[in-house]
Amino acid sequence: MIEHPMERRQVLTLLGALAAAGMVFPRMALANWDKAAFEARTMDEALKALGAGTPATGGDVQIIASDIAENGAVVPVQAVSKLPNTERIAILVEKNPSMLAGSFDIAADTIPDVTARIKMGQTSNVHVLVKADGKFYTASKEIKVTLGGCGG
Amino acid sequence: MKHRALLVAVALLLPGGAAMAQSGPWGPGADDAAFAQMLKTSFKGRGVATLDRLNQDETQVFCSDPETVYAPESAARREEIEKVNLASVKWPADGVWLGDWKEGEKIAQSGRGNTWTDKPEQVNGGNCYNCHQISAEEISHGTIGPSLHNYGKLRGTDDAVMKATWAKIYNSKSNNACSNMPRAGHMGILSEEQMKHLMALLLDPRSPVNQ
Amino acid sequence: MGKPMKIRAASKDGVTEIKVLMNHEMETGQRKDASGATIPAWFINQVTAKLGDRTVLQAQWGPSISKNPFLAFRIKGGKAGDTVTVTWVDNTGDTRTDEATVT
Amino acid sequence: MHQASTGIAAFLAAVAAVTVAHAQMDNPQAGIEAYREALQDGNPAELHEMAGEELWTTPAGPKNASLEQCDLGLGPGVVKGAYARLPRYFADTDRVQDLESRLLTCMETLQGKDPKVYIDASFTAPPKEEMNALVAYLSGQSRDVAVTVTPEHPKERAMYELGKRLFFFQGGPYDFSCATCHGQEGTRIRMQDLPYIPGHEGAAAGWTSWPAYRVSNGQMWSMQWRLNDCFRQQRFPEPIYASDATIALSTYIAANSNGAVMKTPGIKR
Repeated sequence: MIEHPMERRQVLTLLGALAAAGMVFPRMALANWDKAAFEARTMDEALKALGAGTPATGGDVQIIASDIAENGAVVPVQAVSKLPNTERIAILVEKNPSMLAGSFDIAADTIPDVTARIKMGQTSNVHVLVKADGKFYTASKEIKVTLGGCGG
Repeated sequence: MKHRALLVAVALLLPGGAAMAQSGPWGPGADDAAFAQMLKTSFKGRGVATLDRLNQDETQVFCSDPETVYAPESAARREEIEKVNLASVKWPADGVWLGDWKEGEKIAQSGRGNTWTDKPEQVNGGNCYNCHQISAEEISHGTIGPSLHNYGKLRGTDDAVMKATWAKIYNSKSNNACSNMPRAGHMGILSEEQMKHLMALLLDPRSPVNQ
Repeated sequence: MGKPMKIRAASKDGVTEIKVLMNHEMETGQRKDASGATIPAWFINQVTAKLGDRTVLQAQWGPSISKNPFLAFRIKGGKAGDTVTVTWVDNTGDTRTDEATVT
Repeated sequence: MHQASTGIAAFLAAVAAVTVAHAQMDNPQAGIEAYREALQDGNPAELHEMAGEELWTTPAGPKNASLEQCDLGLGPGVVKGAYARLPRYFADTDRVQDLESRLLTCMETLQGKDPKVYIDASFTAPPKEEMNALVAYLSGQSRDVAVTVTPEHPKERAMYELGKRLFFFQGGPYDFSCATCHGQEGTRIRMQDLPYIPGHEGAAAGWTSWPAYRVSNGQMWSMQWRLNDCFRQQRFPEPIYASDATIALSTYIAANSNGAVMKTPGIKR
């Protein structure tokens, strides 16, 4: 699917239309979900499933997040790419059971700058993976998850 | 429930009582009768948190009036309260002060126990990190109490230090009548063994607290 | 059918900023309830955002996205009065579509 | 521009470098502040505000009436700014009421509902979900409005004094009172700053940011829920929902914060 973004996009559009009409069955809803990537248990596996064997590092990909998360249940992460023709942005949490938190397909007029909130079970490196012009790039940051409140 | 032995069923909840004769700084409408009536209609027992927890002992009565607690004329009363609390301290039966600092760290980290959502068999935590810095690695620590980092390194480990530390953990009010710290031994929050582990966390030279 | 989303879309200097709050539990499938039984996984796994008829963002999500997901992004173009449509589908096949007008 | 990578090893090495840089955080508090700031945009409490508005305007109960004619102190149906003036004395009930106890009155008189169902339900049960949503909506209608709680009526004065006395009242196996944690300036529990409630600034920090969405469990907490959980952690018995003790404490906190600007509903750890 990654090799054929346009086809994929058309399929998804159709799916969206079906969904809007309330006609999507559970199995269909899962059909376009990149199971292998979401179920990857190691970074190597996850990168491979996403088609990104050897991402490059550099300043054109940014991960913006606080150094510390007061609560791992909600960790705001902004993923930014300054690379031309950015097609896709993914957020990965190294120490989560399911490393891939989400991936975002960026349309031509969409600015590759996406903010989402992720769960983190513990302090971990968080990676932003960008696909642009068919190549992969990454940026990483360690986010510390603290124990809050009196209960723990 | 042996820690209840010292509890005085305060006049607060009983009409005609005299323990709260001086009403403190409370303004109109908040006299003893009105306050007792409010408590009576506003709380219900749930789980381990039974209604008798609103019956104050003499330490709690004294410490609930912020205007008089630190007033110069209260000095003698403060000393009395400290004496009563010191008298409650039970020293380790086998004369051994220190347990295992690793266990102590776990107890210091845990804030569990004694709430209405806790089961009676719940092993209580010490709540220590909620208020104190202890081991330097734990950055998520409170500041209500003083830092305990390097506790043993700064004070040494002679018998006087051991004794004072034990008394503080067992009954914090033994040297400070209205300390914010719970009376872990006196109120039955922690067992003797657990308190020994906390002693080790603070005083064992191998504990990260003293590294 | 899921509960309503809150969508905000504002256009400024030729860029439209879209912010979406979705109402969803996002259960990981790894938590246990009080009786020790595993709470089944239940999470949004696909999101599609459109400006007018044009698809501007498609996302695939796993259970590591937080409960009541928040998503913010910007697109070139768009003007006051345009319609933004967001649709999510979850792993049980449930779906929800909501619209907002660009301000 | 970007350095070329020679494979996974280079990738992991880069990650390791990042890790080291961030392990040297010397200012955890700044990191926490940045985190809290990032949460402000996109508060899921808005979802509860939407649900609350619907509950407010939808006919329900044996009398099949909405709550739109409820008098929150500024006259029947006036919601703008009403929350910022609570708790206050209401002549029709001859009581000082906070928002939640007042809502119970309106549900009973306008809709014919039994308040006991709402009082006894746990905070996560459907009747309380309704209360929490209503509170989210109504507190949102006082966002950016200055708190005006100045006890003047004798019953308001008494509630304030009772609240103050309860604030310092120690009990339970841990000897805790509200003041144990909220009676000194500039302290915290773990990483949580503790507002000093007897002072204006601390009272305002607390009062103007609740009710709030809590990210730790994704729940919308009303002020009653907030106070209930304080007493739980104090190891006290449970305060009854909308009881005088809870209203007295709210009166004490609200009056101490008088003049501060409401930022409700808030978002919290």
